[in-house]
Amino acid sequence: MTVFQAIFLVVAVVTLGGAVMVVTVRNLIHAALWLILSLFGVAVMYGLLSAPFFTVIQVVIYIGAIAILMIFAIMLTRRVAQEPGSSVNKGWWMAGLMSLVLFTALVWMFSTWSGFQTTLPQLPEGIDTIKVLGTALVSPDGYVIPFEIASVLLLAALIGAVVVAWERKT
Amino acid sequence: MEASTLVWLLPAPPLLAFFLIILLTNRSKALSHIMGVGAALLSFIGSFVIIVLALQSGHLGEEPFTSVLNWFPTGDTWFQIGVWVDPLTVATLFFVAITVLMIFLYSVGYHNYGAPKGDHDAPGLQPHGATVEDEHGHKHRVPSIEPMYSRFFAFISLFAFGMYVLVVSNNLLTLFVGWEIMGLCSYLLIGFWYAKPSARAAAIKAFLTTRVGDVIMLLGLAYLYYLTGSLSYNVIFSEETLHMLTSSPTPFFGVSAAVVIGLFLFIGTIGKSAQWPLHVWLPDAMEGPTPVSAMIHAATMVSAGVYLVIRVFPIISAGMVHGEPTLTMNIMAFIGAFTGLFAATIAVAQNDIKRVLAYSTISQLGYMIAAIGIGAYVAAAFHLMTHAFFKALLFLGSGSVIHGVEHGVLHTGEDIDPQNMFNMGGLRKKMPITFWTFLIGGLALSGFPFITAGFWSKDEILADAFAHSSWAVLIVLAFAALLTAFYTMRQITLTFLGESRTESAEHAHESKWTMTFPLIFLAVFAIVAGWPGIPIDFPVIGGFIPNFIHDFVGETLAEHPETITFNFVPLLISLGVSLGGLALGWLVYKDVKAGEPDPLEKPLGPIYRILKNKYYFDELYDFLFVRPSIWISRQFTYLWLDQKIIDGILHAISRVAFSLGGLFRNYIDKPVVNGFGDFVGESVKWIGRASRFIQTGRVQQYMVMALIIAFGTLFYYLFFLSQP
Amino acid sequence: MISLSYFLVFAAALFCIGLYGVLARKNAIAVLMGIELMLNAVVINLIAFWRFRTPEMIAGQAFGVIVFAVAAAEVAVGLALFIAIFRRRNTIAADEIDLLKW
Amino acid sequence: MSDPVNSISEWLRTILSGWGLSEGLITVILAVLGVVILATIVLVVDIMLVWIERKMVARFQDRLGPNRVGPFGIIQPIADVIKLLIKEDILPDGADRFIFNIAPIFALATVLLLWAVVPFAPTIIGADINVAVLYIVAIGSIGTLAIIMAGWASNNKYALLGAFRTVALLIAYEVPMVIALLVPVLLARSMGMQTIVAAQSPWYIFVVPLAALILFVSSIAELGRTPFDISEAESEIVAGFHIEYTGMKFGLFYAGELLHALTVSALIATLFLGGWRGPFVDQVPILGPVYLFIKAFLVYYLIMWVRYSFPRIRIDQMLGFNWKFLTPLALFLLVVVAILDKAMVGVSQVQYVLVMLGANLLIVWGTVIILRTYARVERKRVGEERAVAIAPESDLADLVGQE
Repeated sequence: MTVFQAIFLVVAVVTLGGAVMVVTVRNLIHAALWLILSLFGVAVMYGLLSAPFFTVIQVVIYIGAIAILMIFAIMLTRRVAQEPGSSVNKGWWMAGLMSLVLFTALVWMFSTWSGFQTTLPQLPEGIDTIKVLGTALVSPDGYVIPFEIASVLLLAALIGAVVVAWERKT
Repeated sequence: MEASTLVWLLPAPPLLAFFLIILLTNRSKALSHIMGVGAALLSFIGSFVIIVLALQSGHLGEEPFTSVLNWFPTGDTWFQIGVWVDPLTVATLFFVAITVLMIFLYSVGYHNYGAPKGDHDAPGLQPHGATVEDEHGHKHRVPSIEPMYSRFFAFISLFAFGMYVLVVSNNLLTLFVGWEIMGLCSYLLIGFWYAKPSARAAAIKAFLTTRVGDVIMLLGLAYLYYLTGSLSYNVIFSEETLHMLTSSPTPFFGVSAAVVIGLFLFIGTIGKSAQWPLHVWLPDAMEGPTPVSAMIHAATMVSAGVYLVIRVFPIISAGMVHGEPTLTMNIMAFIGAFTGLFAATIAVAQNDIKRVLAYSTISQLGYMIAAIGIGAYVAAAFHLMTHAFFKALLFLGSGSVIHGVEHGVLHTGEDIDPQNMFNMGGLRKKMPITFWTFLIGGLALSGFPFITAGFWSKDEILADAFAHSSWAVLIVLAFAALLTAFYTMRQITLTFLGESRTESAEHAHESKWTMTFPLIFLAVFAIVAGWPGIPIDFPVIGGFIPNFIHDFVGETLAEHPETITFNFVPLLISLGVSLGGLALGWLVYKDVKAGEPDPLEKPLGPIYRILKNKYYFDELYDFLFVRPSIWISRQFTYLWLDQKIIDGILHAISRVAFSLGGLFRNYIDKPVVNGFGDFVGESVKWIGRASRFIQTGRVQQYMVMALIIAFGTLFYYLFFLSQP
Repeated sequence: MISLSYFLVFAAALFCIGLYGVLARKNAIAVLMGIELMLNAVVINLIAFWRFRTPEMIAGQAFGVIVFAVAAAEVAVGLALFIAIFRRRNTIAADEIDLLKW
Repeated sequence: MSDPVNSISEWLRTILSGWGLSEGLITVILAVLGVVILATIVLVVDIMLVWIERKMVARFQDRLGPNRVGPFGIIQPIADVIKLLIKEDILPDGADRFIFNIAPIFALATVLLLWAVVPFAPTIIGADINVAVLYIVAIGSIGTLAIIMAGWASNNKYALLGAFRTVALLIAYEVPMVIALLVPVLLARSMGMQTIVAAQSPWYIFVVPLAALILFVSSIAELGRTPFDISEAESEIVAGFHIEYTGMKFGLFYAGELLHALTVSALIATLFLGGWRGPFVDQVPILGPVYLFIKAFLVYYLIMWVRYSFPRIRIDQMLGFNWKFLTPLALFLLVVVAILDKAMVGVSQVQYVLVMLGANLLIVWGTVIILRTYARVERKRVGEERAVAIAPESDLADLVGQE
């Protein structure tokens, strides 16, 4: 087993363990913290896939923004977060079954695919992926329109979130 | 600037106006309508620059103005969007630009700009009127301004944007985007007075009915994309693609892909252009403000449906050998002709001024569809254009009439329906501009010979039907034309001619210039728009103006349509039906009095009393056969000839038309169409009731169910279908 | 040496755990957390396919960036909605937000 | 010419491979060793900071400061540490035990993590990643998390309030900070720290002084130091998020805060003051850290100067200052710099720098003009008579007259 594999396995176990805790733990703040651990594991995965840019924006966006926003929302709805009773709904066994079935189906489908065992290719020499990504995102031959649409979407979401959550003074 | 660059900009002003109005100027009514009308004017100017450039270019058919843009990378290729201006686009742009601008301008007056705020007007309701005090201290009720004035302009701007997108796009996907934007706006505008339950119901009905067509159309688009990998016109209308489409079989009854796609797209048109059996939404859509009716039912949305089938004519006609119509075309000819007649008969028995026009629109659209069905797509495009002008004119005119009568209603305080034609009459003198323009529009709709645009376009359709030997289509359409002329004249007679039948009609007065100017402008086009389409070999007047429409629009397709040689038979038919219908309508309705029912409604007893009092023949015969022969005249001429023969013939014809209309309504529309509709509705309701325990409102449960179904399908696919 | 299968199976597992969270959790914010896990699994797949299959093209990363933007938008609007719902109905339990039924 | 750090590393590598360890394992061992050494050095400096800080504040306040333990009181921090270690470790009732304990570790660890990308010399850097600037932002957001965890886990309303206020402040000031960070990135066309340092001829503070100023101000806010010390505003919420912490856990927060100040100073020094650049550093690489620390302490001195000279402002003023003034200014600056940079392709270095500097000064001048107008209007508004209980008329007239 190479060092790379060892790192992968450790990170995968931590991430998946964290994810399981996210969906099972009762205390929502704890769930959010487990989510952060899990997302951090995913960030490391990006690092393993030689996408350092994604590692960093994963931390910035998911941990720095999304997770903290969630913790805020949990605290703002605190009464609900501490409600007694089950933390899962009545159909949880069906949900679990479906997830399991989906997992088996996905793995089975992957395993029948010829590219399943693709080994890690060498990255092209002398290419700065961040530079390439940046150029692709803003060049007309690349993804400038999707990128702009995504930014408009973000702006719209921003305004929409403010409008929706605005407490109207009656 | 390159022409193709300018084309990109055509839809921009209305969209910009929409956003500016909703975001910035919705507090200020003046700014909002300046935005809206200004945007329409900019697009209008842009369109005319394009049209002039297009006319100068000479070979627009082979070399359309086009420009494409990469939208989204799809693997190794790009999904491209772009603009495309070919002769068909130019023709459509021509009437769209004019009617849209005129309707925008008209809306300013229609919504009583400049009038005071109502006493207790609320958003979502029609204005109720305001009380004003003049210098003597007298209190008057006057019309009040629309409370949601700015919102209206925002919505119709978006609507215009949708139409421009649809017209200039170079692929069926952006066309569909424009199509759906219009669907949304139509919903919003029909339900503009959303506080009225009937308006809400009409909006929902329109939205859901057209949705049926749209979904199937989307399926057609998806199938087309699946087969060809593109939706751009230059790809899907190319020789190879069409050949591939006609030769690829489908699982549906062994017909070719071209037929399936053509039919699916045509079903989209059925929904949008309100063809039978999806026509039910259009008459109800009259709940919206009148400019909306003009916008939807004349200029834009319903035209879009016909525009689509003309646009995809290569697919519809793919596989046509020796002028033999394809299956798609036969279906289209049937549905179009049937709708044409069917709607015309219903129109005869309507009293609401706008409802008559709505059925008339359905009927005229049926005309165009039938024309495409027999292969006469140039004639269809021609009629589409002339119809847009005169129907927009008629709608705007009817709005002006209603406006005038409403004014009278407010003034007198009567409790009458200002849209019922039997409450009008004699408006000729009160509203002269409206009358003359409405008359021009009405004559154009009836196909008044030689002058009006409607005559030339209708004549061309009939001539095409004759030339293609489509006798059934020819006869049905001719009969529909007769009825069209009849009910048009009935409408004009009831509304404008004779004497005022109510106090309110007496107090009606002419509308403001913002409303009359569009009427005059459109009236001009309702006449001259037909002239460039006069056949070259028409006796006497043919050839003064070259048959420009045929040459120009005919260039759209690679294969130019053959010119039809002139024949007297269709000419005589169209002359006969139009003049005959007009005369008949005038004769039957010229003397309807206040409070009296429709002369056609009770053809028995009461009608004698009506006729006893006054009839044109009375005075004539009295004058011819003076006192000594009074006994003969009474016994013979009056009682026998006049009342039995002449009246009998007239009544027979009208009774036939009326009962035919009633027949269609009672035995086809009500039991079959409505019954089918009700059956569908009832069974959906039953199924819904039976299965509503599934719908708990809990999203997560829905998702679980969706997953179960997805897995079920997947397993079925994997284990039963993909086995070698 | 490590192969694409590692990442695919890992992402599939993460996706399914997230799916379970979405389907089974009562609290709407917990549901949102499940959605975040699923989105992350998707991005891992995108990046893994880019790294293993087409390292010379940037498409995978570009789409990853867009997924990030969408995720951020979704969380912002979602949480705002939950807060608004909480103010009105005093609950954000997903199975009590059922106005859509009947 | 090699520097001692790399020489030692190479030597260790040969020894370890001599023991037959695999290549990957050696890399891991060396990396762990590097982390330990770097952290130790930084923490030792941190202990010294306590003394420096206390000495400095005493001078600002015209006192003597610690002067009993050791010469000039230099051993005082050691005594402090011993005191903190032997204090009782209190866990509040109802606290979330695990989170409560892990929060201070996070607080210090995030600061330590930042040192990974600070270049000490041309050849000495923890990790020369090409997204270092983004990394700084990312680590900053983890620091926010530590504060939330501490505030929530304490089960104390003052702690939670303090955490909320702090997080609102941190998230808000991250915006101008990121924009200001983008300016050197834009000029150097890289997010790698070494590249940015290498590109600085002349130092960026002479090219874009305004960006440096914005970064400086928003960094002080990120540090939570006066005038932005909203998180622990003693007179309002006692001590903010670390109100319940005692002993060494409090010590960790305290150390983290001090070290954060120095870290931020080092980052500003790296991004705008040329980092390790200085005379003879090419010949003697070990001079790099010396130059870096000299510059960092210069910035640190400035931070202290600000801290002990200004009063605290209210939270609404802080947020208003950020959203209405700092963020638009930073955005405007970024746009101007980007446009100028694009426009000046092919001009000589001197011209480039002069134009850039001129543009910066012009923006500063314009801002000052706008601020002055605003202040004049505001003074007028405040000076207006209002229907409230006010001082005797004569005093008011005097006040208005002075304006």
